[in-house]
Amino acid sequence: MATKEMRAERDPALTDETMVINLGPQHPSTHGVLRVRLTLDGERVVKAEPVIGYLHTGFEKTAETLTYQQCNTITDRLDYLAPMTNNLAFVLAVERMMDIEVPKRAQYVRVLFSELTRVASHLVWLGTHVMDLGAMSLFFYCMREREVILDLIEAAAGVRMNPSYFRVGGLAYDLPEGFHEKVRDFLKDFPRWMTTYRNLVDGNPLINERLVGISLLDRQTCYQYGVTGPNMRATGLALDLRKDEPYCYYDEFEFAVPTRTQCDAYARFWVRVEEIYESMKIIDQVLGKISPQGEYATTDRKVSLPPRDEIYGNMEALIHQFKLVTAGFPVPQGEVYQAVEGPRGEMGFYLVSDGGPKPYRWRARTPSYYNLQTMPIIAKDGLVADVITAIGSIDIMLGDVDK
Amino acid sequence: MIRLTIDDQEIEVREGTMIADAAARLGIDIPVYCYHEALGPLGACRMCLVGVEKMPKLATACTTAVQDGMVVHTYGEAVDKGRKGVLEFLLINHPLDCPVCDKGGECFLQDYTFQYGPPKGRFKEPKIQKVKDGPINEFVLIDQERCVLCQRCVRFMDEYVGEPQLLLDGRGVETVVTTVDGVPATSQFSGNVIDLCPVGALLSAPYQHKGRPWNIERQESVCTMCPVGCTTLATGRDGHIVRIEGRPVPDRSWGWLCDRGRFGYDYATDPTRLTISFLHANPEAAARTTRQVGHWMSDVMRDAGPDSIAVVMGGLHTVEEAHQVHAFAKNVIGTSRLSISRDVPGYVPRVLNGTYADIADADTILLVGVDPYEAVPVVHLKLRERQKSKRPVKILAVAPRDLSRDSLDVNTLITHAGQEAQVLGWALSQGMGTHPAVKKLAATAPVGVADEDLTALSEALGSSEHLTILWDGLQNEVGSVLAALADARGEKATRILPTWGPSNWRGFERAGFSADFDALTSLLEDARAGKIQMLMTFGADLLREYPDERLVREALQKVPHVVFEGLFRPTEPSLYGAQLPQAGPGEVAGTYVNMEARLLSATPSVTPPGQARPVKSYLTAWAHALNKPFVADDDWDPYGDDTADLLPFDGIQAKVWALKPPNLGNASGMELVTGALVIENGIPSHILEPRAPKFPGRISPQDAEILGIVGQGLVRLGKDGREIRVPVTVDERMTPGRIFVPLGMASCPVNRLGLGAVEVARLEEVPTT
Amino acid sequence: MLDGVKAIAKGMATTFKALSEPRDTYPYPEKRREYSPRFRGKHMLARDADGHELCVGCGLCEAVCPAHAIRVVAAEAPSDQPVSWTSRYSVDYEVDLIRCIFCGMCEEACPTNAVRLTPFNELAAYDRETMIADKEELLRPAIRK
Amino acid sequence: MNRLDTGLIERLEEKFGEAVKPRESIDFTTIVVDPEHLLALAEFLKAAEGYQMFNDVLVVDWFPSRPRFEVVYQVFHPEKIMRLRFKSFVGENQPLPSLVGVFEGANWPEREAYDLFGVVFEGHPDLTRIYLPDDWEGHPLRKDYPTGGNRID
Amino acid sequence: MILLQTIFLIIKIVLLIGILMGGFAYATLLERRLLGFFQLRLGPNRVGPGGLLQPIADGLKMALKEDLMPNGADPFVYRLAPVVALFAALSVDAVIPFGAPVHLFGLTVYLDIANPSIGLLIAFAFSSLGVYGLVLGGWASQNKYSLLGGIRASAQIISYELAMGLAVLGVIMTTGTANLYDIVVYQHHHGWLWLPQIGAFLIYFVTGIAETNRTPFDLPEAESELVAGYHTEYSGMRFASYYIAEYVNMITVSGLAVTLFFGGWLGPWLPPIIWFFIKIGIFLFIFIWIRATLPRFRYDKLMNFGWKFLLPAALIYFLATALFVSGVL
Repeated sequence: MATKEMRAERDPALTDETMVINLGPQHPSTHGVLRVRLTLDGERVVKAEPVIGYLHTGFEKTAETLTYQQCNTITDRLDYLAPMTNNLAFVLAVERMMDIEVPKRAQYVRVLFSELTRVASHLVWLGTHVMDLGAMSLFFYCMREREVILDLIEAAAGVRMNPSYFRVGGLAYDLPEGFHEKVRDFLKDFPRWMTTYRNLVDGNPLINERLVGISLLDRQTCYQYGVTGPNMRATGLALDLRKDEPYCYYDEFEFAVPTRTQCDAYARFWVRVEEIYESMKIIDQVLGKISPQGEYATTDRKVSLPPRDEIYGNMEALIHQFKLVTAGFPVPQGEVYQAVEGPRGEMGFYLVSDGGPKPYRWRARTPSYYNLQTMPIIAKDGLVADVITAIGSIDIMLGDVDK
Repeated sequence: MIRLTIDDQEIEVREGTMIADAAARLGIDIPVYCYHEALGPLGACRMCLVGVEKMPKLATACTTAVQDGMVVHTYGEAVDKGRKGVLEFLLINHPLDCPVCDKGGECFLQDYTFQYGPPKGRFKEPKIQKVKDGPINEFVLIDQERCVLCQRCVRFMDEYVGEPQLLLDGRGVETVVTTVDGVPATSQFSGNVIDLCPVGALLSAPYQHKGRPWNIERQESVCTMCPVGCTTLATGRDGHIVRIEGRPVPDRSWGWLCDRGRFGYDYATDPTRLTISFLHANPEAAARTTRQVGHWMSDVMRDAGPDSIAVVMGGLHTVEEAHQVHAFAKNVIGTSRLSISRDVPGYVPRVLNGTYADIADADTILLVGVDPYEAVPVVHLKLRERQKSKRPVKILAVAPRDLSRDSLDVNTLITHAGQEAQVLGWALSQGMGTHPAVKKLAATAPVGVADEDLTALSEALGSSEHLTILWDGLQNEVGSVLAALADARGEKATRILPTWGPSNWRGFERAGFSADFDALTSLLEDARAGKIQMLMTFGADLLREYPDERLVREALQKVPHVVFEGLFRPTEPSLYGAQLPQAGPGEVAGTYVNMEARLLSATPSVTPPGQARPVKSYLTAWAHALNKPFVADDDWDPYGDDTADLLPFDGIQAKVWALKPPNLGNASGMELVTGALVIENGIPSHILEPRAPKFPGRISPQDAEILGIVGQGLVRLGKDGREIRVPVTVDERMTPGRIFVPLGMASCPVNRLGLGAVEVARLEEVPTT
Repeated sequence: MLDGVKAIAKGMATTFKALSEPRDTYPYPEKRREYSPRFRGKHMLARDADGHELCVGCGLCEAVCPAHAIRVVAAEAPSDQPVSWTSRYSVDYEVDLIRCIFCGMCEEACPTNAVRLTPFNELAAYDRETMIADKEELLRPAIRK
Repeated sequence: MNRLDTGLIERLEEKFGEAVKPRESIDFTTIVVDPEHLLALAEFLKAAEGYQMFNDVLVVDWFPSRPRFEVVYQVFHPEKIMRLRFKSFVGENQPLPSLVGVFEGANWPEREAYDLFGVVFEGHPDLTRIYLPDDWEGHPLRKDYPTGGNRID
Repeated sequence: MILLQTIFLIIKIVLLIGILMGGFAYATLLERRLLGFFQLRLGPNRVGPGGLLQPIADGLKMALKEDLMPNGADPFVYRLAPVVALFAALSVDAVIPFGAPVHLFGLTVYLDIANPSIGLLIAFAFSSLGVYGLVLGGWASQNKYSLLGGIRASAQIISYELAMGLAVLGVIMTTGTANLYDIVVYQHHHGWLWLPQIGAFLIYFVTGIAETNRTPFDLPEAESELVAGYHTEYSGMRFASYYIAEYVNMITVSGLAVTLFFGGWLGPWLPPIIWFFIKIGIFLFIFIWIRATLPRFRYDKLMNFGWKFLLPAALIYFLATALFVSGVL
């Protein structure tokens, strides 16, 4: 600083020796099309302004033209690494507005997939975050196990990335045969891989020096900006909607809410890693609670489709099928906000219905949007490399940010 | 007034109101199939069950009249159960047709079952088989299996239209709706049963399998087939209009349409439609036509001055387009030779003040020349509704042919062709002869009309408190009489509705054109005299539309550059230097005006075909060629500042002048009588072909005998060396010595001859069409 | 310092061990992964036992498609040569595979069980036209134009 | 699930009087506040009531009724685990005070509301479009914004 | 005689360049395959058996790619930079002996291009030149990422060169010569130097990785931060030049390590030249292994590491060696 002041004394015009550099929108480690306008003094960041909108696809407008059941497919695409929790927030919001009773088994299955999706999402984060730091192999190891989870999702929902498996009223289909065994296999196998991941990062001085004390995000900032999820829990705040506003009978499960108090990238890192272990615990408990086959959606035919054999022979069932798929079900007038704990924080939907079969207003409160807003604070005064760490450690998802 | 409570809401309604209507006023939806406000209560479908306190059983809301202090529940366990039961019964024999049924998605049976019905039916027995896809006529299909026997269609045809061509046949589960003796329904209102049918039993044949509610675009439109201006919903799919439906407007229209308007939408894809522009009927030159017209324009303006360019505006353009053309002609060209294509009787607008409400309010209705059933069909329904209502009404007619028919009782005073003005004038002078305006008419006594008829007419005209007149506009002198009549009747309401179409000229007045009768005639005479170098017609086929074909022909031959812009190929393409395709109704947004002078907005549901463009794009191109600025005033709004949608007519005063005695011609020939026929209004339609009269001419049985025609035949009409051939049919209602030929038919252009006496001879050959 | 070296050594050992792990990728065209029976790939239009098309052109799939990827044009079936099992059939049935999001809602909606999503998922093509699967193509599953 | 802050409405009514009206809601406490008192209410909620965690700002367009925009704010009480929603109704060209001074996180959501609805927030440090290009015309999430557009084949 | 020597020289040059190019090509393949195996993948195996023809395909691809130059770039420097990098990389190998001298046509042919008495210094001199390619390329690209990459490269190489030089000074002191041939001969007689010079070897190896800009010292490239650093804007054969330079540098650093610490071509049973290349291969494997495992340093930590740890450590070790050689210890 001293030299800068000296220079300023000589020629005030020369004080600004900063360089503006566009990190993104096409950049290997912005995880999508994020653009950060960095003002650099050498390699030190003077200012970091995220510029978003490159992935804006107008989901909120599109949703207003779709029926509630169709909207589900849009929620998949918000945070496409954790589609199931998006689905969940949306269907819970609609169910709350319509006051539908969903079979308990379906709710448990929702818990199961929410947690699987959380593990998958955290695995992607772990892999990419460490890859941003320069270590390559962990990414592939993480992908390997994520693949197993995606296979599980595929077995149940039919696709891997955008399942739309949860529907208003329950699930789209029942669990496939042998699903429990597959999940058990995964649970049996996965801890070994967790050890592998930890072996690569635990205590590694190169990783530690990249994370410890970097991109500080304190609790007040979290309050100010509405930062939620692991980022907030890394400030020592044990807030978790699964515990605090339990949905889908989450209060019946035993799990801890991992927290750290250092507020830095290192704390966030370990909160997430520990969350994976907690999710595994929940998955293990769910498996004990649900039967392999059974009720998977409400039998209220004004909401969920009639069984296929009825459609072929029963006039009433055919009419209900016809109306449900072409017009959708009407949702009573009103507004509701329903949030769930997604892997990235509070994933909420604010829905306004005018009584019709399509949402009047469909607002997704996507966690990454609010988390990314803290970018100028957490990236300030770091190095260029710390900006990368910051982006990785707040775990943003551009589909989530840009909607 | 009666106070009652429906679902905890109190309402006060008139005595005799049904619960269903009272609930509807509160915005409470009561499901019902059979009830329609225009048709009255029946109670056939039992769908509208409601609970009424102190009544032991559920009551049908559509047949139960309100009573003071009534407490009605439209939901609750009993009501739900009742509705579930009714729906389950309705669906016992309903086929599993939703996927193949055209009504799917717009079907009340589906809607109510989804809203109120059981999720699953308990009946597993085989369903009763009935006729599927049977025809009612060329346009309407019936699927008897789907019918819920609400009888709306039967009652509509029987009671409302007065043409009982549908009936209920059979007993019990075998009951079906069918046509009388299996004869196809001929009523020109048959299409309305499609709109009326709450389920998928009656379906439009041309629309069959064409679209679904989710893949079509339905836009509010206006029917431009005749001057009634029915409000419609146009359904577009994949760039074509595939369906027209009636659009009810509260307090104004039930949304009935005639079959002409409902099924005549395929003109847009007709092979005679102009879709590319031509130079001298030469398709090769299509690409540069618009530019070439601009060059002509610039040459003419340079060599002969702007005033040698004349612009004629036709009726199928929107008022906004007329405004643009007017602005272009005035500001860019600078010509004063502007005209509207129809021979608008410029002296009457002051009194053309009627609305459809005047039909409902009138105590006397006078038809001058016009046959509403043929020319303005939906007005016929209005007349019939008026006649059926409790208050008495007299429907009189002064026309050269009998206008009474089974469905409408009209007391016709049959005159000679062209004699209507004289008859009316004389009747007027009989009763109100002292009034200066009537004196000015100087009417003379007509020949061949019974005195007592004249006296009766005179009395009716004088004594009526609310007189509504429908006028076909064929004889200009009638305007003078009507003006005098309105003047003489003073404070008593005299309402006149013009039934000639297209009626957009009234909007063109607002757009800047002057509604002056002589303008077009003098323009054509100027053209014949060689004073005009360039004539541009927008949406007007003068050769077909103008009353004097010879004048038009001679004028067009004289003008070096004739530019035609229109929907269809002109009658004689060789007369036109350039032809440009027009974007027609349903393809442009804009405002149309109906015979009430009401402004009606239409939204396009499809885009124009081929090279057809809105007029604005041509004007812009020409202005570019002329190197002059042209800014189309897109913000111009025909509604003006006031929100009323009826055009005021303040600018032009009614004129009364002395009547000339009519030229009734020599006694040797027959009298040519003509009139508008909506089915033959010059707009082609493939769908409607079965409906188009093969023998449009009509003669009396006596004349047929003289000419040796049995049933149908072909005659030649001649006058002053000009002749047309007309296939004729024998019509009991024709008066001997008269032959009726519809207006505006391309195959027998009656404007080649003009009205009055013609020589008639039978031709041996029978036309093959 | 020593801990760090130890951690790095542990990491190195981990990656070295990975050399002996089974490979997790396939040499794709020769060896393919198995898809779940529920996998939602390209659409097909099924026929019944007599070879008649099951599709009646009702358009429910078109209505339910959140991506507006399906276009159905229905028509009256010629009575002499039945195409579908009933009087109505689809003249034109197009799935725009570019727009399609493979949500499977068409399959759920179909009241005649005609639309089915097959596990076939090799959809790449060089132009947009090829990506619009027409009826002919859909009647023969797993075949590209 | 529905935790209601007992006595909050009374305290608010005591402080703001008529400017604050409770609104029935199926999820959590909802109040409607006059635009003039919005800023004061937000400050009060944050400082005195402990609703210090920002949650969301969003807009609902009730076109064609007037005033057309319903601007909804949601805040969170991190100790009591309670949510609160307060909203204001504004017309098309009526500015609303920006809450960035109270909750910094309102920055982007307010920009978003401006971008997609055209609601103007007075005192916002950088009220520019956030999702759409700066030269975009119109506000797409408005109910009267034309949809459909051209089909791209 | 001179003619024959000249012919041999030319043959040797051609051979060396051929070997280096082939080495480079297959080093890339080795790296990609190995990385694949470290990461549970298969790596490139489509072109030829086991992917053996992949380098040829890559070469063709590179040769056929469009040569792009950004607007505003300095055309001369932009074109010069990759050439400098490649030239420097190739030149170093001139002094490294590949194997024991062979006797042909009555001549003793040394398996190196040149055998100056200060071979090691020449090697260092040329390898230091390489950084110019990076800096110039980064500067001339008219790209901020490249500029940052170039600056990082210069700072990093200067920082690590010192420690590296100090590390090999121990070898020179021990052997008493800077002639690489003689160093190998010394090891033939006195045993390989890696054990006595273990500290120097470790420092040399770490700095060697840094010199070649490999993970975890790949800051000038830093894929995830600077996109591709100094060669962000390069394409086609110019990019290939940098690519070749990097791999040739790897081979060179390995070759020097083998020569200085692992007895060069020495080894039982197999012909010396094979031994030499086996040893280089082992080093390459370690390079790749490290790349598969470790994350990247942060820039400031890297400088700290270089100046605050490696340099003092090298100095201490150098001092210890000096004392040992001089017999004090």
